[in-house]
Amino acid sequence: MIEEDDNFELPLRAERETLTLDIDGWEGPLDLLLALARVQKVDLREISILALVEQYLAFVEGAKALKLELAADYLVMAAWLAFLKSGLLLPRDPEVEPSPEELALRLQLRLQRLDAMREAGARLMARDRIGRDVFLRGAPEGLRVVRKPAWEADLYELIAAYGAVRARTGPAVHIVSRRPVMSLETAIELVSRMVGARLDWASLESFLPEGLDPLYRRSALASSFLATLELARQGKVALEQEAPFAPLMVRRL
Amino acid sequence: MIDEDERAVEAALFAAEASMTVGEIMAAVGARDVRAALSRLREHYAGRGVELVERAGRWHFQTAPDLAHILRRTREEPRKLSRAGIETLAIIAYHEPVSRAEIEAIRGVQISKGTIDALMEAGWVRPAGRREAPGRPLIYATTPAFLTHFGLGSRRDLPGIEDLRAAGLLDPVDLAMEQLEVEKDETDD
Amino acid sequence: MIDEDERAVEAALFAAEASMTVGEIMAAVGARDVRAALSRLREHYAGRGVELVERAGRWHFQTAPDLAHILRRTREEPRKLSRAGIETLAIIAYHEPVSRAEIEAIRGVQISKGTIDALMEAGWVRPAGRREAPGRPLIYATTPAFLTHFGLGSRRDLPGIEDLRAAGLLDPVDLAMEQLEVEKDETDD
Repeated sequence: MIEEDDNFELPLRAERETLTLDIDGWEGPLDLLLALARVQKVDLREISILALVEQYLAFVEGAKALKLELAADYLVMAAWLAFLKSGLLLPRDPEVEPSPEELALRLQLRLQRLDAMREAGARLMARDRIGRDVFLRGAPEGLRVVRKPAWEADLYELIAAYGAVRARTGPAVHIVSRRPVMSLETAIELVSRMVGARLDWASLESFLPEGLDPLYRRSALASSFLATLELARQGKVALEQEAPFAPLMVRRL
Repeated sequence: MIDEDERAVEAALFAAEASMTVGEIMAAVGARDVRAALSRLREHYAGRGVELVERAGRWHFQTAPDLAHILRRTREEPRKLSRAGIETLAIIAYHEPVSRAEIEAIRGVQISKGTIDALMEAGWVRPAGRREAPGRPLIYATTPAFLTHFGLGSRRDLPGIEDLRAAGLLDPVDLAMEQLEVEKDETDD
Repeated sequence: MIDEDERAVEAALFAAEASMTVGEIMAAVGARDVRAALSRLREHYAGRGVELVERAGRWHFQTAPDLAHILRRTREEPRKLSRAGIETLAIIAYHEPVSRAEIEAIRGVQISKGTIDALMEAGWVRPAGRREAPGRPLIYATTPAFLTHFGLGSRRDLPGIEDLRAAGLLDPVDLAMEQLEVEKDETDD
């Protein structure tokens, strides 16, 4: 990007009588066209597009003569302007849409829009800016917000906490309660017997005896599952399950 | 005579590290008639070395612009913008919300990656969603900090914006421009 | 009416990052009658929300001392007591007055310094003198605010050990041990 000095002002470029061939100074063909237009007339609504085209083409020719390397977009614009010029000069062909006059008008409008924004930018930069023209308080005390925790706890938490402390530190008496379990050996025996008694697929749960204590039933189910896996490994049963959590089906092999 | 509301608002704004909305001032000084106090304070400070100003709904004290020459002496310039940066900022401010392609269409050149980044870093420009158009391009708008920095009460205070709008120079980048691009491309072949 | 000297001095002091001597102000604003301007400014700001003050030959603006409460607001933020906090509070409530060492003996875990501080900050616990024992340790007790917060008429309303047992609050030994482990981890960091 081109760094401009800070008192960049719009008319500067236009005030020059002749244009130097400093391609680096132009931000593209539209920028160059705008500068040429401003040399021609201050009021962009009054410029002659034909004259502008001539100036641009002359500029590009000049650059070529000096063997300056022009960026491709400058040449593209030159070609388009040459096309526009011939359109403007030759007898009008009503078939061609849009008309050369309309294209010229659009170019003029485009230059006006760019010019408007360039001027707006300059006017923005010339405003009273904080830190350059106006200044904020140098050493503000600041509006401090002191955060004060509002502690929360309720009575249940309080007594539960005390209970936990006492339970934790009081003499602990550990009683290991005996839970009814089915051993793996028992389960293998059970499953082998049940499978042997049936020919078709049957769910694993159907092997468990009725009316078991719920805790013992859970243990029996877990052990029976292990048992079927073991039997399947030994090639004695086949297992099948249609979907996750569907009943596990068992059959003798 | 100065009243308590005015004193409180004056003290809060003096002490504040950033400009404040009426709501923030109210939160700081309690239930007071902040609006009335602000308007009396603004009047009181008018013409003094320090002024009370409102920017984008936020209030702050600042030194009077005509005293810049006294204060500037020892201070560094605020961030310098490239010419591309200035133009891009102007286009975003006057046309917002605007996409990168629309900025490029107005400037007639591609903008380098760093240009919008620098404006965002300065806190003057922010992404403002996407345009509901093919490609859903990101669109940009200015921030309250932009208005504050450039001393604008609101976007309506942008220099000459009404004249430009009346002249049709702020209309959405129109089809005519796109067509111009198409023509250019065709002659390119 | 404010004169130019006064405006310049006002702006210079407002924008200054530190208090300024008369010499420094003069260097900033140029050849002006700074002393006279300072004295008029001080008079002008007297009684306002902002004052111009001189300290050891240096001048600066500051907010009026009686408005300090505006500048320092307190905002309450609800916060849960940590497990260590609630246990410590419970032990103090059941055993008061009690020293820190005693609390630790009952809890079976050390308590960090912040724990009792938080309880005192909450207004639930107060120092209640010293134990007439070796080292004369500080002892703690609950406050009336503690009773109010927990809806207790007096400490006698706290359920006794037998009530706790009946409510099953003394049972979950393993669970309590697990929680203790977690809490140790928390206090570690």
